[in-house]
Amino acid sequence: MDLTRYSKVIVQGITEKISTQIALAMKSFGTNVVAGISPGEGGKQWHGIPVFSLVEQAVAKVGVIDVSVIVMPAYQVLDAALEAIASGLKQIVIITEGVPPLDMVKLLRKAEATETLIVGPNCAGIIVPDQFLLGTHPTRFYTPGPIGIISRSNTLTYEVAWELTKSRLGQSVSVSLGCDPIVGSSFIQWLQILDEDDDTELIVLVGEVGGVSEEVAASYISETIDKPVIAYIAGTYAPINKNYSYASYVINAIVGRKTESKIAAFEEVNIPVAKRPSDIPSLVRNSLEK
Amino acid sequence: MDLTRYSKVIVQGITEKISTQIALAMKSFGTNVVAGISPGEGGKQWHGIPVFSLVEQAVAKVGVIDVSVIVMPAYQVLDAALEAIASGLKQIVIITEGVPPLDMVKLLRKAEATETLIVGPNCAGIIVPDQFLLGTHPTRFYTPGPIGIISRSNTLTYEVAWELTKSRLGQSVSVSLGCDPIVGSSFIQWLQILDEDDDTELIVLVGEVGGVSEEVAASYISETIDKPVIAYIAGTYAPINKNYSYASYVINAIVGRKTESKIAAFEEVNIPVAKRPSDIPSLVRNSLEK
Amino acid sequence: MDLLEYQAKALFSEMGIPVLPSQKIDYPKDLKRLKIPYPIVLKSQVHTEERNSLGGIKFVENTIDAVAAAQTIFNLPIKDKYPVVLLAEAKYNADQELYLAVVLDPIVRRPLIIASKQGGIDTKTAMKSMQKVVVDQEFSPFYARRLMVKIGLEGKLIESVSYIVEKMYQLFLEKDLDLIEINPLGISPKGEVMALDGKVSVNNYALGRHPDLGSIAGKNISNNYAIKQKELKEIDHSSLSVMSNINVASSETLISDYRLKFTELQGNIGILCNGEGLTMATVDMVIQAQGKPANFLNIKLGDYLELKDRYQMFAALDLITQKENVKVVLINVIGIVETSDELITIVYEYLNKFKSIYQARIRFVFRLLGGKISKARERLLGLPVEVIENLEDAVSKAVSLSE
Amino acid sequence: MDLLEYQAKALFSEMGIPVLPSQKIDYPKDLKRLKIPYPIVLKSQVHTEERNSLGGIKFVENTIDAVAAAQTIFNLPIKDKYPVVLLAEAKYNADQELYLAVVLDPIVRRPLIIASKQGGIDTKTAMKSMQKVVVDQEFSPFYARRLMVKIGLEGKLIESVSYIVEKMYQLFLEKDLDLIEINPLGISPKGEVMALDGKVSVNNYALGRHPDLGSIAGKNISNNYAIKQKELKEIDHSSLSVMSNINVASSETLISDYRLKFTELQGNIGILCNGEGLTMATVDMVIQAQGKPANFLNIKLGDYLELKDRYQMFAALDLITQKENVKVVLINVIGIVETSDELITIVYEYLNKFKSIYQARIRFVFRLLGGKISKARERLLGLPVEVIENLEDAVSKAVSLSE
Repeated sequence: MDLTRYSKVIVQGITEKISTQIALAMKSFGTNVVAGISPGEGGKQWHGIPVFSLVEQAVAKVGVIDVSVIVMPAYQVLDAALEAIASGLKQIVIITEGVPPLDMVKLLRKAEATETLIVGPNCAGIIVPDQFLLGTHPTRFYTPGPIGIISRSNTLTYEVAWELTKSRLGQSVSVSLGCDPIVGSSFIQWLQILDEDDDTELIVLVGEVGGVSEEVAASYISETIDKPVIAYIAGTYAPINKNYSYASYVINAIVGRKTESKIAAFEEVNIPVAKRPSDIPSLVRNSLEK
Repeated sequence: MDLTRYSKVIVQGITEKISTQIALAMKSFGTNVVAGISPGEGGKQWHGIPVFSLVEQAVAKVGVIDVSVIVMPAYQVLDAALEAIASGLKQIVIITEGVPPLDMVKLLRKAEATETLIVGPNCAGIIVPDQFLLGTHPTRFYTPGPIGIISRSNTLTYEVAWELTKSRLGQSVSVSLGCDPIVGSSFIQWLQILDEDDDTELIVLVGEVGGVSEEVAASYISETIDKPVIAYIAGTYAPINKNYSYASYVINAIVGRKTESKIAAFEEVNIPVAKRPSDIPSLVRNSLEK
Repeated sequence: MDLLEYQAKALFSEMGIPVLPSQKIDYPKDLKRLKIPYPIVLKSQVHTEERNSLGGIKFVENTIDAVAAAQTIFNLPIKDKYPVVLLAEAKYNADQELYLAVVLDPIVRRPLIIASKQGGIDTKTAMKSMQKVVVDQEFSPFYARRLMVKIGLEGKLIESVSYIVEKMYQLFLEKDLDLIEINPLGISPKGEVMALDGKVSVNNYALGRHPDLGSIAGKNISNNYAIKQKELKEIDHSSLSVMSNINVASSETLISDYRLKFTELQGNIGILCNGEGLTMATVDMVIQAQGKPANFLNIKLGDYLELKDRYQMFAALDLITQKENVKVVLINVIGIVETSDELITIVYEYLNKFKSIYQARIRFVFRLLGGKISKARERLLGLPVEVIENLEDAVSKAVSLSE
Repeated sequence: MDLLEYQAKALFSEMGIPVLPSQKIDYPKDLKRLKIPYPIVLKSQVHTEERNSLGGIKFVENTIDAVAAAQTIFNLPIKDKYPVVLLAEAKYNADQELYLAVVLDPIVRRPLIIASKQGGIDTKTAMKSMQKVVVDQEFSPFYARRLMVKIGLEGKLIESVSYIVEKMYQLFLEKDLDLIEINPLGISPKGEVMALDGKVSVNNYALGRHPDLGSIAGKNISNNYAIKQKELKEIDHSSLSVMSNINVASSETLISDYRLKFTELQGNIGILCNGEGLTMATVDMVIQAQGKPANFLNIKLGDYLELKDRYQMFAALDLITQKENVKVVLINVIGIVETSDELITIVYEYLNKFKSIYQARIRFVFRLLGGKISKARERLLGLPVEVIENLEDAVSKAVSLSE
């Protein structure tokens, strides 16, 4: 992960009410928010943050920018992200919910070609406790420590973080990848990032039964991840209709994915699976003591 | 130039009458034509050339392919070229005339991203005398030797080659870049290629007054090309209306290009300029003797 | 949002995908003004797979038979749904039937084009011999040709069926679809192709930029979710009457939203959470503690997402509490700080206003983490609600109250 | 192929670019059924820059003045062209006028979006303060915003004018344009934008995939190249009569092709070559040898390009030889092997059939390189033509014959 508390961060869409709240929360947590972007409002100061009309103007003023946090209306997210990429940014966190999936496909083709990391959309983003926040994690649930969290949920991530924090198991990084069907970076990308992260000793992976990428992650972990991993999959008892749309029925039929086998997939490769959030701290301690 | 007589060549669109003529002429000159592509005709033999429905099938059969020569209907050229690129080809010669310019823009974005060399459209292609032919140069005008020819014309290139051949000045390579406004590779790219080509001692650059890239080439030559260059610009006496369309008026106005200054541009950087094709051999000899 | 066959075919036709001459039948008597020559096929316009096996498709040779068949189909519920419209279509003499579809793969995060030579009524058979091509980069027709070669087409069919896939992909992109399917694509003895049946699912997120599809969506919802809407109206009258404040347009989103997230079960604990993962986790925990969920509902509440519609929250509480079997409602909300005051107020108003109705029957457990819990306790004092911060405790409490 | 203002505006309107209410006027009396309130502006629909300074635009306040003004404009040639249609348009109160365009740059091989704050009637002034942005990768609206910031727009105008550029770009792509220009884009005191005048040039190569534009093109050609067509018809009657065999559709391409490549001059040597570069080189050499070209024409003939239309070659020879001043015709053809027999036959037939007309007046020099020169010599023996292989010799011969 190419991010530190000194990484330069911009917020695209800063002058909307929600975006401003997010930017200020990030800043007050210590994140180095160097600029906000809002076309037509360039030149202003917004709660102490300089505003530019274009990303390239911000780059011209403050130099290379490391991350953009995008909080734009859903149909403007693709353009905002492409603008950030065209201005040389290599890491983008999209908070906005409701980005059309085919906009994400376009964005991901470009992101892959330019080696840009996309987190989200519809995500709480990245938090490194006591260091910086890129997104909307409520900071009070976190405390620094050696546990990395990777999750497809937002609020459930907070629950897991809070269980760890209550048990005095601090976190190195917590990343919420986004709750939408098509998200920018996958479990696998982040398993790799946290496997290489010096501050992370153990990874907690929080999945959902409705999701589709967890079992892919299970085999990946067994093959390439050296650090211990604990999995927690919500919805294993809940009677959830996994194929609620015809489109997902077709997809599952053609690619032969079985959502039922998720927990088995982890257990097969000896990854401990928590039954509930409050199980996680003891599983973590067991793994760390080994 | 990453091409030899052993380079594997396919012809896309092989079963059309014109394409077949071109393929057979190439083959009889010694070009290693390994396959033809024609959807729906895969599995046939066409005048001794195996035909495949897809480029990837040809690759599966004969291994990495070096060049595709595309002779498809104009509106199918973009797709054919993208198919070739997706199958790993790095060099494409487009013979077809009438490819819509915005198709070329799309293709060139992809070609640049994948480092694919595109020659054409509407070009006679590449000939290395006595070695191989990728396109439609009439082979009888050529003979092997140390002179490279780069041209935006087709028939005028033959005239120049014939003048050289008559004067016992053989050619290392002759490339016709294409007569359409938007072509895949530029004078500059080919100046660079021929500057690095061991068999080329001197480069003849054949331009037209109506063209726009010749003066860009002049300054490039003076800055980076080590080998001697002779220029010939057709149309300097002819009363040609250079800005016949409003679009080119606007373009010239906005980018400040002066087509009149072409010969001056070459003379300024001490590149000899031929007044007529028959001048070229003596200018070449002068330059080579220096 | 799924389109009905006749709506899908209208899009096909606009795009240049060949479809048979057809006519929309709103009433059996419309068949008397039929412009297509007999024999024709009458098809129930419902969203289900088993339309044919359940009798929703009939071939008829003349007007008398057609009117009778139409009456039968209009009165035939298919998986609980009555058709509002039938489609009358010319017959087609297909030599061969293919399956074609474009769909988005959430793992590879690219569209797939898929095809099978075993097209026809039975999708499952088609699935067995299905081939796929990932549209890795921007679409170009060669992707379609690759697929055609994979399923073993030959000769001119490679290009003619590729052309249909190309047009399908174009629709997929232009209209932001989740799925476009032609099954079967009929191929005549002469090699002509014809889309005989089709499915189109529109992505809900993108509906806002396709007003044409939005209006179709509105129509389908009012037709097909009629039962659901009826249910909601009953709630209106019996309890909060909030739904009547919501105009048609917004109630649609509301309902289609609930349709995805609201699940009804047989137990006695209603569960309302913010966030899908949290909802599933909470339901898991209730079941693990031997509790029986009556339903569960995920409602979006976050620190930065405005609680913009109080009515929506009221409606959500209504949905959870409506059924006779609900004894306990567990509200589990986490991570809202800025908006917790507002949520507390809503819960306060909801419980207060309807104390008389619910006090006897339903107890509430309100789990609030990261909000102002002491303020909640203070404000909700005297109402039938327990405010608890710890999730395990809240679940235990809800389960014990339900016993 | 250039569209007229009213045609361009119809495209703008389809795309959602705001244009004023307007009405096409075919005859002055149409103004009596005008649906737009006065005052209006009447504009001559011709393809030229100086329409305003030459009197092609008039403001009128009532019907009587409007009819009179329309009669004047219909009878006013602008650079030799009479309008076939006028456009009547509402007046607009613009506070500020911008220049906007999208055009393809052949050097960087990418579209450029360009803008100037000095929009208005005088394009040259606009050009001076022009800014450009290269659309390097696939277009996204940020390219337009960059341009707006470059020309110094501020506030809400950045997004509202960007939106217009976005729509212009979309048209540029969808319709395969060479150019789309709005000049001026009027901005009202309230900040509303309006396309007050516009130009659209369609790429000729792409016309075949835009049948809608193709039909507009046909109309414009028949209107605007009326003079050219008349000339061609005269040739028909006086000599070959080949043009009458060509239907309207193909004569358009032919004419628009000639319009690009056929140039008439004051000399006495007609020049016909295959290839543009070769044509220019040949003309240069004739001039260098003190010869005086009467005209020059580039016709496509190659080894692999079929000589598919003999009529086209006949028409080309006709164009070259038609004028009284032509004394010598120099045909310079190179690199055709497969098709040289056919060319020789055409030249043979042409010269033979019309020997009686031309023998006295015109001598031919036929330079053929790479074809069957001895066969040509043999076949054309006795006709008024010299067959020569060497270009220098052919040029010398042509010049000496012309003296």
